[in-house]
Amino acid sequence: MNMRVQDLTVARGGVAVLEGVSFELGARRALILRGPNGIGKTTLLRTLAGLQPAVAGRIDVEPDAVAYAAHADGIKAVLSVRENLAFWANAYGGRDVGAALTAMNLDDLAERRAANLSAGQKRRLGLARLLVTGRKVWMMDEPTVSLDTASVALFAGVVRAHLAAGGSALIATHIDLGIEAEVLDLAPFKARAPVAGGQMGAFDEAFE
Amino acid sequence: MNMRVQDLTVARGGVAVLEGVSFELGARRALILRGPNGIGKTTLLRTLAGLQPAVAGRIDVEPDAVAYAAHADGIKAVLSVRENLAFWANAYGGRDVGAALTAMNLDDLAERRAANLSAGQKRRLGLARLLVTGRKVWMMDEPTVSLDTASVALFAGVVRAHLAAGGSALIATHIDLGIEAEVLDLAPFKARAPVAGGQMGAFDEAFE
Amino acid sequence: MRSLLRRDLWLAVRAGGGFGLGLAFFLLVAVIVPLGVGPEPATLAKIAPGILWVGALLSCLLSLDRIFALDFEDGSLDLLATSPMPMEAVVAIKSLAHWLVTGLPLVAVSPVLGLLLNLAPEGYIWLIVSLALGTPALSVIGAFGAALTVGLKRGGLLLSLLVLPLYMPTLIFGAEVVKRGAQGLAVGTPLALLAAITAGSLALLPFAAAAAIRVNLR
Amino acid sequence: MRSLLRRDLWLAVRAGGGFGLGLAFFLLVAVIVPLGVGPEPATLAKIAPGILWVGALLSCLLSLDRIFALDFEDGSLDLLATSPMPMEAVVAIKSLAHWLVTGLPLVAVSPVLGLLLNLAPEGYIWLIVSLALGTPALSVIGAFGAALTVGLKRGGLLLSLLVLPLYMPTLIFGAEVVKRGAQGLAVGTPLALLAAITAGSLALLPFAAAAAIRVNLR
Amino acid sequence: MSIWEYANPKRFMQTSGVLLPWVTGASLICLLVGLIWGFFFTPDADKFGSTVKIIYLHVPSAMMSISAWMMMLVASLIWLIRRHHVSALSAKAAAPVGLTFTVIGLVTGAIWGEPMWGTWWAWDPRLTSFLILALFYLGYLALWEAVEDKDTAADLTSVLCIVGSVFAFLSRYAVLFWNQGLHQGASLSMDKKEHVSDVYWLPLVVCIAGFVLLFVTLVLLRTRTEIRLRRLAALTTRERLA
Ligand code: HEM
Ligand SMILES: Nc1ncnc2c1ncn2[C@@H]1O[C@H](COP(=O)(O)OP(=O)(O)OP(=O)(O)O)[C@@H](O)[C@H]1O
Ligand SMILES: Nc1ncnc2c1ncn2[C@@H]1O[C@H](COP(=O)(O)OP(=O)(O)OP(=O)(O)O)[C@@H](O)[C@H]1O
Ligand SMILES: [Mg+2]
Ligand SMILES: [Mg+2]
Repeated sequence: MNMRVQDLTVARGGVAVLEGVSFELGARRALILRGPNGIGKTTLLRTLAGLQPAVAGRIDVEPDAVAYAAHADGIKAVLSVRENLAFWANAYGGRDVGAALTAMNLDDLAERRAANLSAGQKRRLGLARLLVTGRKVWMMDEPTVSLDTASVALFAGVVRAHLAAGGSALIATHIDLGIEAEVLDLAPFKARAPVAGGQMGAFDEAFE
Repeated sequence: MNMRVQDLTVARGGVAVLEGVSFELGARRALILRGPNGIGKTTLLRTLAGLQPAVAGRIDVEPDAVAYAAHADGIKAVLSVRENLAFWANAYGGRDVGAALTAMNLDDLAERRAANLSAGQKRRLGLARLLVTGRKVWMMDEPTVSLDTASVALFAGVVRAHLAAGGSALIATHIDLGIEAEVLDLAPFKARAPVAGGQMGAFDEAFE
Repeated sequence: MRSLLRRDLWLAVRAGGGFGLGLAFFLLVAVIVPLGVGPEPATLAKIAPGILWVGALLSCLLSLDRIFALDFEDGSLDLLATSPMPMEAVVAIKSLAHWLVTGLPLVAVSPVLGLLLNLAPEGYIWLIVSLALGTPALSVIGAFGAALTVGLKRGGLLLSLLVLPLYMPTLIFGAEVVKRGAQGLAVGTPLALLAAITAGSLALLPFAAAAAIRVNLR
Repeated sequence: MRSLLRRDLWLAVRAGGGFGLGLAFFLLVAVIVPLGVGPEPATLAKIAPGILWVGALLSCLLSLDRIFALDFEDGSLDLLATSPMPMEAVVAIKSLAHWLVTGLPLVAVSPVLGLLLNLAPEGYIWLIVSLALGTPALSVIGAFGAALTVGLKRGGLLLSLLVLPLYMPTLIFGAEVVKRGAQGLAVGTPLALLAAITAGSLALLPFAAAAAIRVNLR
Repeated sequence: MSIWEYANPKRFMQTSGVLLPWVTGASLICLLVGLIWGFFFTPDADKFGSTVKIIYLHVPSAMMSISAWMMMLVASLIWLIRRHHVSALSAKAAAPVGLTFTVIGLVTGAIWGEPMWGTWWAWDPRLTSFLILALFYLGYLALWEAVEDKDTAADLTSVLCIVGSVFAFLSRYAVLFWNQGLHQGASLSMDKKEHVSDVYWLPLVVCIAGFVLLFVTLVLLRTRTEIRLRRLAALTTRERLA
């Protein structure tokens, strides 16, 4: 069991957006988070990644198992593709970047400055970062934004290989990736309005 | 004829990326630009929008007919959704923002600060800007990034209405929008490498 | 046009108190200099005109990189460049907005800081006049520098490097006006020169800045 | 860790010459003050220690908002926060990088600027010593301020406002060391206090800054 | 054949390659003759002793640093109007040379000022605008470095150069408008020879000629280097794209 989430409530801007989210994510499994814009996918992923506290509920995950890929790729424009990747590889303990570059079809661009990449090429670089983390649980927020069909397929292949190697993946996306995965529809977990019994921030509740 | 492009060569970073691009875009017509990541869609659109000079070729378009929507939405985080839109409406001559808000399903969010929107909601706001420009030719760079299926359909409807009103649209996208449109595949226009007779910058050619 | 001015002022006020901060920095400079230099009133009175002008200049400078950088980063500048507004007008309006939130408040509070620095009583009126006449030049020169450096990451220091030399004549004549005024001398010449600099920069620099922005966007 | 230091230095050097520009600003301050204040050597010699320290402080200040802001904007900070590096180490390393590209060069060129400002010959050695001892504090205090303001647009001026008061003790004792040194007096007390401030900030502020960043990220 | 043909890089390389040895030689001869003549074969001045001989370094280098900026101004205008790359590159090539002359002018001026005026530095109009010019050189170079795309950099620095030429003109002509400054006026103009007697004047003219030729030499050399660097970059790109 790589990750278990129980009855989680997450909030943004002091307002609960999702409540009662529970799921389990085993090794070799992928879970796709679905839901309309604004339902709270990003908020959920940031909470799971430890960037913001949960309002209620439990998150069980091995320490140092999670690698998170956000909307923004954290790419330094003045560094080359290889340098960008090498930095993250070092931060996560010095894995080899060559394999990651090859896997995301970045070999030809390795010495190019990241400023001179197109939107899709940047995104491929952002995804290659996951490969050098060596982490088991990949959490990705709309990873295929700006990617063309070929790159989406490439990415799906990379995720499949990661799963096959015992990893797991949690993916928020609007499009079909062609990965065999469970789908978790977040719509039913939409937080009730406070008047209907939903949760507010702790401070606001203290007034009740 | 809203726009005619003849034998256009566009360059980025001093290197030609597309050459010999020609097309016509009539009223009530949409043209979809396709091509793999990095082929030069963004570069082409920026050139057509007048943000960068063309290396060669002609662009004929009525003056003040083009509205351009880039990868980035130009949204001010501290302003509300309505204020953001009102600013652009004023810049383009003071159209009413109410209709645009309704069309992009932003009514409920109108008084929300843009900082508190989700990725897809921000994108909807960015697209609503096109509606208040009152321009005939819409040029859009991957407009549906981060949008969920319902929003994509909403957006397709808006484009269709724009076309029906005599406008035209030029859309770079990787996904299917469900709009009846011609497709221009950019792959054949990929600039040849300079050694194979392709163009370099003017200066670099002077050496030959 | 007016909507751009309104938006920029609004953004300055909402996003962390544009007004207050320019002032606060001016105040802080006027406070740290006596701390660094020592408190003798005679020395302070002597350097007060210069320090007040240096303070005004630095507090303009600090907010400069934001004139275009924020709009560049979020893509608004691309969209403004393709909008019907001429880039020259955009530059002029953004300089005006910068002056309204930075220069104007400085002019208003400068007498108080003169007090802190022991400025001679005759100097106050000239401090106000010279700042009122000189700060518009600071804003528009700054906008030119900001336009040159808009696309560059860490443009802040490069911006200072480009802008400070251009600020020097304004500083020299502005401080000269105050200095002479404080000693009761005639201020005609430096005041005329200051006005000339302001008029010249207002007339020419928006065009140079607009050209620089267009180049930086491509 | 080392890779972060290397990256930050590299970014500073490549993106528009980090080194050169900090220096250039220091130089410019040392030049505009005499312009504003007037050229009499006696006055200048008197205010030189204070002005040099104020210049060093301001040129640190100008580059501060870039310590975390760039990483925040492009999303790197989120990713760093979820990486195995402890945030405290990230802060410490980024302060070190800031000092290496800003503080250290200032120390190195300060004697030249002393010349421009007519500093008394006995003061030079103490100028160098006090800057070498004080600038690390400026960097780490600045990193703390930058951490507090990281998410805010137009954070630059707010940052100055938060940081300048914190800089004051360093400024006071640093300038005092030079002033006394230039007059040939004993510098022991202010020097000890300066060292204490630096040691204290180095020991404590990285933790506060890391906490502030974590709060700002959520 | 129009003069603009020399703006073709290839043509420029050929022509400058032929010219270079000659200008180099001429500048060396002028400098050697002028400096040796000036330093060793002119009398000491009545009041100031041998310090007066700094004139042979100070005046030519100060003149050249201003003239260099004016040359950059012309080259920038040509680039902006006619888009000849060689012209932009020659402006870039001239900047470090001009900066060096400026620093020499500042340092020698300061050294000379100590005996003549009793101070190393004074905030007089000519000196001040000259110092600002030096800072402009720094800013100009920093801007070239900071911008990645070379054509963009050429455009931006050209705009900066135009604005900065205000200070180049001021440091040459400020003395005409203000008379309150410390610094000498136009003591070299033909009709005002009373300032400097013939004994000093003749070697000075040779020195100035030498500095002009030295400037031409260095700018030609550096422009050639810049052109080669651009070519190298083009070839690397070409190879990568192939
Ligand atoms: C740091 C101090 C000084 C600086 C920055 C400086 C700068 C200059 C400059 C910019 C020029 C103008 C060159 C031109 O117009 O082409 C010049 C010319 C000259 N300087 Fe200086 N100077 C300094 C000190 C001195 C001193 C101490 C003397 C001697 C008393 C001196 C004597 C001259 C003379 C004779 C000329 C030629 C005058 C002319 O043709 O305009 N300079 N210097
Ligand atoms: N301060 C706030 N007050 C109220 N609601 C807020 C605030 N900030 C954000 N929200 C809302 O929280 C919700 C969750 O946003 P989140 O970014 O997690 O959505 P998402 O599922 O990732 O959407 P998308 O698919 O568009 O990226 C959104 O509906 C957003 O409007
Ligand atoms: N300085 C440079 N030198 C060489 N090639 C460059 C430079 N800058 C950009 N490029 C290349 O120019 C090409 C065009 O990029 P552009 O952003 O137009 O692509 P795109 O079609 O919009 O791709 P995407 O679908 O990923 O957004 C890319 O292949 C990019 O790598
Ligand atoms: Mg999201
Ligand atoms: Mg693109």
